[in-house]
Amino acid sequence: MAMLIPTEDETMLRDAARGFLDDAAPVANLRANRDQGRAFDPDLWAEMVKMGWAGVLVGEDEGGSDMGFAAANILAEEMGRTLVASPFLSSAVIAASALRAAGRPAGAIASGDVTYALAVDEGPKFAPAATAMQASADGNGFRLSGTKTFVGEGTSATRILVLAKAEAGLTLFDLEADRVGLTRDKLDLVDSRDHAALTFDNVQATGEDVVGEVGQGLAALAPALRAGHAALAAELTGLSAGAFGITAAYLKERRQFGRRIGSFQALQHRAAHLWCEIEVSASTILNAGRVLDATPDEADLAVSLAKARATETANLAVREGVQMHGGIGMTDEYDMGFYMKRARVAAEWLGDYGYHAAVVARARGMAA
Amino acid sequence: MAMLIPTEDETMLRDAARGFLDDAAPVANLRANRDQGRAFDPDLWAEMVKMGWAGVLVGEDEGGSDMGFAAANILAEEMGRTLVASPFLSSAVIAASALRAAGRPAGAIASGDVTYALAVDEGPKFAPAATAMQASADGNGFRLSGTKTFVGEGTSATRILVLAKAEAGLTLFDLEADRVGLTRDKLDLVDSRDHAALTFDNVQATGEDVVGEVGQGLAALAPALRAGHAALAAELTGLSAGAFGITAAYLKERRQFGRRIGSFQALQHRAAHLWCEIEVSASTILNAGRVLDATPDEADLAVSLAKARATETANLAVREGVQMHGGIGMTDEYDMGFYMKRARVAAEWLGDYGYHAAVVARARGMAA
Amino acid sequence: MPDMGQESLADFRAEIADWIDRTAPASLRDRAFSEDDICWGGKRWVFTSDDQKVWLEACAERGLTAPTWPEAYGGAGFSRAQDKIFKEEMDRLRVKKPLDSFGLWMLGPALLAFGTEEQKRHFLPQITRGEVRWCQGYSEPGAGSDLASVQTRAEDMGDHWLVNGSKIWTSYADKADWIFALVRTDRDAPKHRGISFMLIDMESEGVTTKPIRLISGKSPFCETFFDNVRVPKSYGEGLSAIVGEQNRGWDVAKHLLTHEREMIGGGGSGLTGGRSVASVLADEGQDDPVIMGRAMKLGVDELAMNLTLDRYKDMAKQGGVGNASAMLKYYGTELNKARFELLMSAGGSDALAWEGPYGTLAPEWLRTKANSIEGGTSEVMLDILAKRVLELPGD
Amino acid sequence: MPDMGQESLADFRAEIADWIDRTAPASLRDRAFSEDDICWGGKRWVFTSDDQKVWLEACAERGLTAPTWPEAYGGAGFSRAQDKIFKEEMDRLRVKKPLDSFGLWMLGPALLAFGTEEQKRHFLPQITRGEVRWCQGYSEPGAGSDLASVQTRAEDMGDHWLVNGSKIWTSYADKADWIFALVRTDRDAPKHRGISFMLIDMESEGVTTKPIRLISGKSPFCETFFDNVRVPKSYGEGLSAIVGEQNRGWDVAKHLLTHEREMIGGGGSGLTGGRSVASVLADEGQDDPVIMGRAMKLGVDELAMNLTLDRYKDMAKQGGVGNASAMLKYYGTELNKARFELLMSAGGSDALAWEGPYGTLAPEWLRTKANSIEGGTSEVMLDILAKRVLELPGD
Repeated sequence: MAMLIPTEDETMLRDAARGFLDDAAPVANLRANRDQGRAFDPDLWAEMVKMGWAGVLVGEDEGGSDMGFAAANILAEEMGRTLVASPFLSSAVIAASALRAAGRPAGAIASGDVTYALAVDEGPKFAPAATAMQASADGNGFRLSGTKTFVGEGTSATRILVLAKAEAGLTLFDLEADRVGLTRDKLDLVDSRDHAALTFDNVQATGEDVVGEVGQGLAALAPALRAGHAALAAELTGLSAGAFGITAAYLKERRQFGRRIGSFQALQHRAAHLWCEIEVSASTILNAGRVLDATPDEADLAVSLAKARATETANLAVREGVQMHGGIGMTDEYDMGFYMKRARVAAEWLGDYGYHAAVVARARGMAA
Repeated sequence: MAMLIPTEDETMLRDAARGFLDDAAPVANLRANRDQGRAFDPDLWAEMVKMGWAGVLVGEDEGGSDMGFAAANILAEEMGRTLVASPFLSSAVIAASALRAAGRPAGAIASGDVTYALAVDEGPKFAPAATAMQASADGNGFRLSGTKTFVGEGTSATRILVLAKAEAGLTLFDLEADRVGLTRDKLDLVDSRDHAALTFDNVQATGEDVVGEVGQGLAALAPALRAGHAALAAELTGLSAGAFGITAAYLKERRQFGRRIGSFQALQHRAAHLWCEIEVSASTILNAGRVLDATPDEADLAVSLAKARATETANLAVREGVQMHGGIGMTDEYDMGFYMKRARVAAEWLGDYGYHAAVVARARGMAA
Repeated sequence: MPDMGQESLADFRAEIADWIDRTAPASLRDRAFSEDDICWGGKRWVFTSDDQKVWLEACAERGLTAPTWPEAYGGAGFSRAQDKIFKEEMDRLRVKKPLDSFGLWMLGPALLAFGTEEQKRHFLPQITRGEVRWCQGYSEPGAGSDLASVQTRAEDMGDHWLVNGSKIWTSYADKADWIFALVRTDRDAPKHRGISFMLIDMESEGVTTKPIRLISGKSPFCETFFDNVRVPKSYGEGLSAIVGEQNRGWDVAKHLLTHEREMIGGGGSGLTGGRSVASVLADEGQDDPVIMGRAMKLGVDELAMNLTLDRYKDMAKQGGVGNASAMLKYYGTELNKARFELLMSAGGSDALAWEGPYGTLAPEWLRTKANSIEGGTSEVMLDILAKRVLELPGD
Repeated sequence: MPDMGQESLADFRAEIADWIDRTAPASLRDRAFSEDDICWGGKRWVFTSDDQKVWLEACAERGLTAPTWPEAYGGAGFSRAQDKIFKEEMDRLRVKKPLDSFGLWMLGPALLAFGTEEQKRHFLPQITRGEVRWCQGYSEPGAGSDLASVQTRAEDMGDHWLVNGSKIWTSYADKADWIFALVRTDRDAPKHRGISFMLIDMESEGVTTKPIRLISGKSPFCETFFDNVRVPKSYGEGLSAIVGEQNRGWDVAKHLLTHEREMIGGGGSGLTGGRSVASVLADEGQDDPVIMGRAMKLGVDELAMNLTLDRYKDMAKQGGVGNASAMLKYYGTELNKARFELLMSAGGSDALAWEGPYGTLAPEWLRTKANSIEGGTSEVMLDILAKRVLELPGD
């Protein structure tokens, strides 16, 4: 397998992404979006599309840039660093992976003409296999009824990938978001991003709308989830590094009791420990990208390992970030709170720590 | 309920016990016992008997000192402080409580004429309800066959309380240790104390030997376990305080890099945190004694809380103790290792952290 | 009142219970209890009901808004034992306390310990009657844990002080009538000297306030600015604007900080109230060993901490706990944060909304992050424990 | 050998694999592998089999006991790429390495970096041929983490040094032929100056050793005493007893400490070997959520750490990792301790015996407690990371 260090191309991609985002999408943008009541900046997304980010996992024959999973992780990580909100994960990573694996066209994702949301959750915890939403037979097609929640990019996406239970088993559908009978309600979550609850009231679907095979929805979803787990883990690792960077800078500059607070050994040791956690988690992100690019169908362990580690590390990074900043870290005026809120939402999205740690445990022979 | 602070009598008892044990049973005794291959010092035990410690839970009408559970905890705690090995817990606390609750004579415990061991465990984890050892009917009596393990004071005790499964259900028996068919094998555990595996090969028992009712062995055992959990928790809390005391003294005296190591803030914060854990655990010990003395039948939650807390706190205290001492803490010559080894054994005895935390969780309404 | 024996304490209990039962308005004896039901007093207080006003006045009349303060200063002169009985009977009869305020918690104890007779007679009854609402001005922007690095200065202008600077984290400054603040009255003295504990009318010209928005949303905290504020050196005979000696305000502040930590131990931590972990876990199923393991540990630690709060209360009755109270602050707030982290994990996506199936759990969770910062950070508490309780060396 | 392109590396692989396959005795190609099977060399080494001796000599002949050392000093002169291929082929063909020693790991690199040409030509081949076994004398009783506080002194007696003092934690000092030790050659210089890195024959009069018993039982550690030991200033032309400059031994020691930490990252941590947590849990049932939760977390962290070791190896190939290697030492050893704590908890009373159903799990658990002390404590590692990697201020 490729080495666990970035290639030259990867380093260039990261530098370019960081340069662009530092300039075009600092954390201030997230605050501005929130205060304006919008989940993301469409102009920013248009720029990302132009740079080929929307097509990072779309084949070149369809107009994609086809840079691969490790590259997608790098982009997600850099977005995490400054908490960039965009349809990147839902559309360019998750949906593109599902469509491509199923041999469906994905060029419209690369061109930015459509954006996707993934509708899987029905309860408070991620559990695709327990999906209950009905896809009842209706002539040659289906009628979908039920509700989905915690749908990322749910109000803004123009298309929805939705998992429902047909007679033959779980089935993944690809529908326009404005199909009759589908209503979308914004969820006002703490990360100020676009999340929705979706209600399906006898929504019509045909065989054309099925991704992969009828009854094989989990298989159709698997490539999408693997890519999504990895990229979300990458976002969280970028988030950790971003929060840590702000905190470390504060420790070096802030004075109390006549000293820079970064000179207090108790804080030094905690900062060093946090740095170790981030460093160890970073290895799992690199690895997930390598495994996905090499043997995507065998990446379950690698991506769950990454998501579990990244979740826990981000939690520590934002807790230490707020505490080490003291009172100022509690104010809305400072960025640290946004890191904490996004870390919490991303911790739950697409499976929490326990979900992914159980995948790892089973892979290691424990009956978790 | 009585206040959660020691009474004057309790303070006097503690002072007296500490004075005696510091003099008669410092940690050096444990090393001497180990090097001589004996589990405890019979002369020391004789002194304790004289002071009324063996009869701490035996009625005055039987020659006991009948000081109560809170007092028993104080004695156990003080013994924990210098790692004193003796039959106190098995005999004076556990067995005396069982006999007294069942209305059986316990004067021989107070007088030191007998010592008891409790034989419950059959596997690596404490699980009395899962007892499989058979007590088959044999005329008007029983025949006991099976094995017990991790029996504290198992080779030295002159009598054994043993739980076995009769047709009517689990039953607690009170047998001489030299009854025909009972063999005892020493277990060489890391704490260098007296532990044994017991094999029962068709050991005869009569109705006279039954503690409480046939088939009601768990009920007969309950008062003994409650007292034992509390006193073992108290021992662990004393152990924590002992290990912490040695460590704090070392921090104040030891110099490195030109400073006393206790002046390094990272160590200061860890020491202060440990002190907090010990302090919080100490509350649960006091409380367990109070509840046992006031309403012994309702003490399950209180004693499990104490054992869970004390187990975890002792684990932290010995880990920090060794680490803060550095290399010297790893040498057999220093006492800290003995604290670590006893903490590990006591952590498992009579139920580990998970066992007792589950009792607490159930009491709080969680389906643990 | 003089100290009493057991028998007269029983009489006392009967008598006070009878009075409460007869006097407390029925509408205030409801179990459902919200923060808004508490009267904080002050010139601008709008009573939420006539009953709230009636109950405040009845209690103030008998000194029961500050039961342990001397009668001469508007209190009831209760002994500790009597005070305990009074609180027990209030609880038993499900009656809300008539008044809560920083004046009662903080300024009162400071004046009782450091004030002149005139200051006590003037300021304390205004507090017990709920007429004047006080806020606290210690922290300053940029000072953080280092409370003694006071930059707000008061220049001696002969008959008045000229105050310039700003304070942060002044709770309810926008609703308070007066502020007790640390100001620097000697700029050449060492850091801990040269500070005075000053009483300032919030209506003075040049005082402005600005609310602070927290990561959890709106908050009672404000920034308070002093722009050439003229503070008279005296508000009347013996009524210096400064409490205690000039330039020795740090002693007053330190006294209050210790008092505050004991208060937190005294029941302010909210550990026993609020949402039950068990109920959230029951909602979500309990098949995740990671969450179950954390919940089991939290269950153990919470009960142990509650017992420790009880124990420290008992110890305090027997002569105080001193710096060890820093443990209650440290351990209690860290535990509360852990509790909310667990609640958020257990609640899953249902817990992520600003307002959702678990109500306002998410902003409450964010708010807990300040627990280990306000009133002395966890790091400061650990420093205090290490140096003053464990007596570890400072070199 | 010169560096090679991809094609000649393929040839190299084929050639070296062929040589190993032809040369390595079958008895040494067994998968079952115990510590005792490794040859440590030295004058008093007793070969466990003829094959062990044959294999050592064959390898030493071709420089393969120290593949990356120059041929002139007993090595094979391999490039990093060749060395990697050699190790891969050894693994693939299941062949044990012919020799392991502190001479190879530590003294060799020190001499290569700081030694004179004569020192290299004299001492290195003795090491590669397994003729002389070295031990390390850094730590002193009472010094602990403060390695630079060297009290063992070497007085200049004209033609020789007179060495007095003692060293602790000298692994296998009782089996070693020579010791490389830090000694103070200038008592007036600042702490880090005035230390020299000295080579001393363990057979010298006045050198004695005493094994140290650990809490986990017997150990390879010794105390080593120097009582008026005469160390010649030179062992021959250009063969000073001191490596590097006199009084600058701290530079040599520091170089080696960094090297040592990287070695730990290089596979010495034993994280992947040993008893499987899953197997112990399977034995004991898995109904305790506390243990299961810990096991799940450990499972995640171990895999992540293994990947990190791989990543750091890859980074090292690209130019080194510097002080960041302190992370591998810190995190790896703390994780290993957590692993054994979990194994002990999962094993219950079966795990408590010195030797029992889980073999020697208990003493191994106790032994792990030294992991975070020896070779630089966790606290020292965190200091290094904070100051040198994060560049946090020192004031």
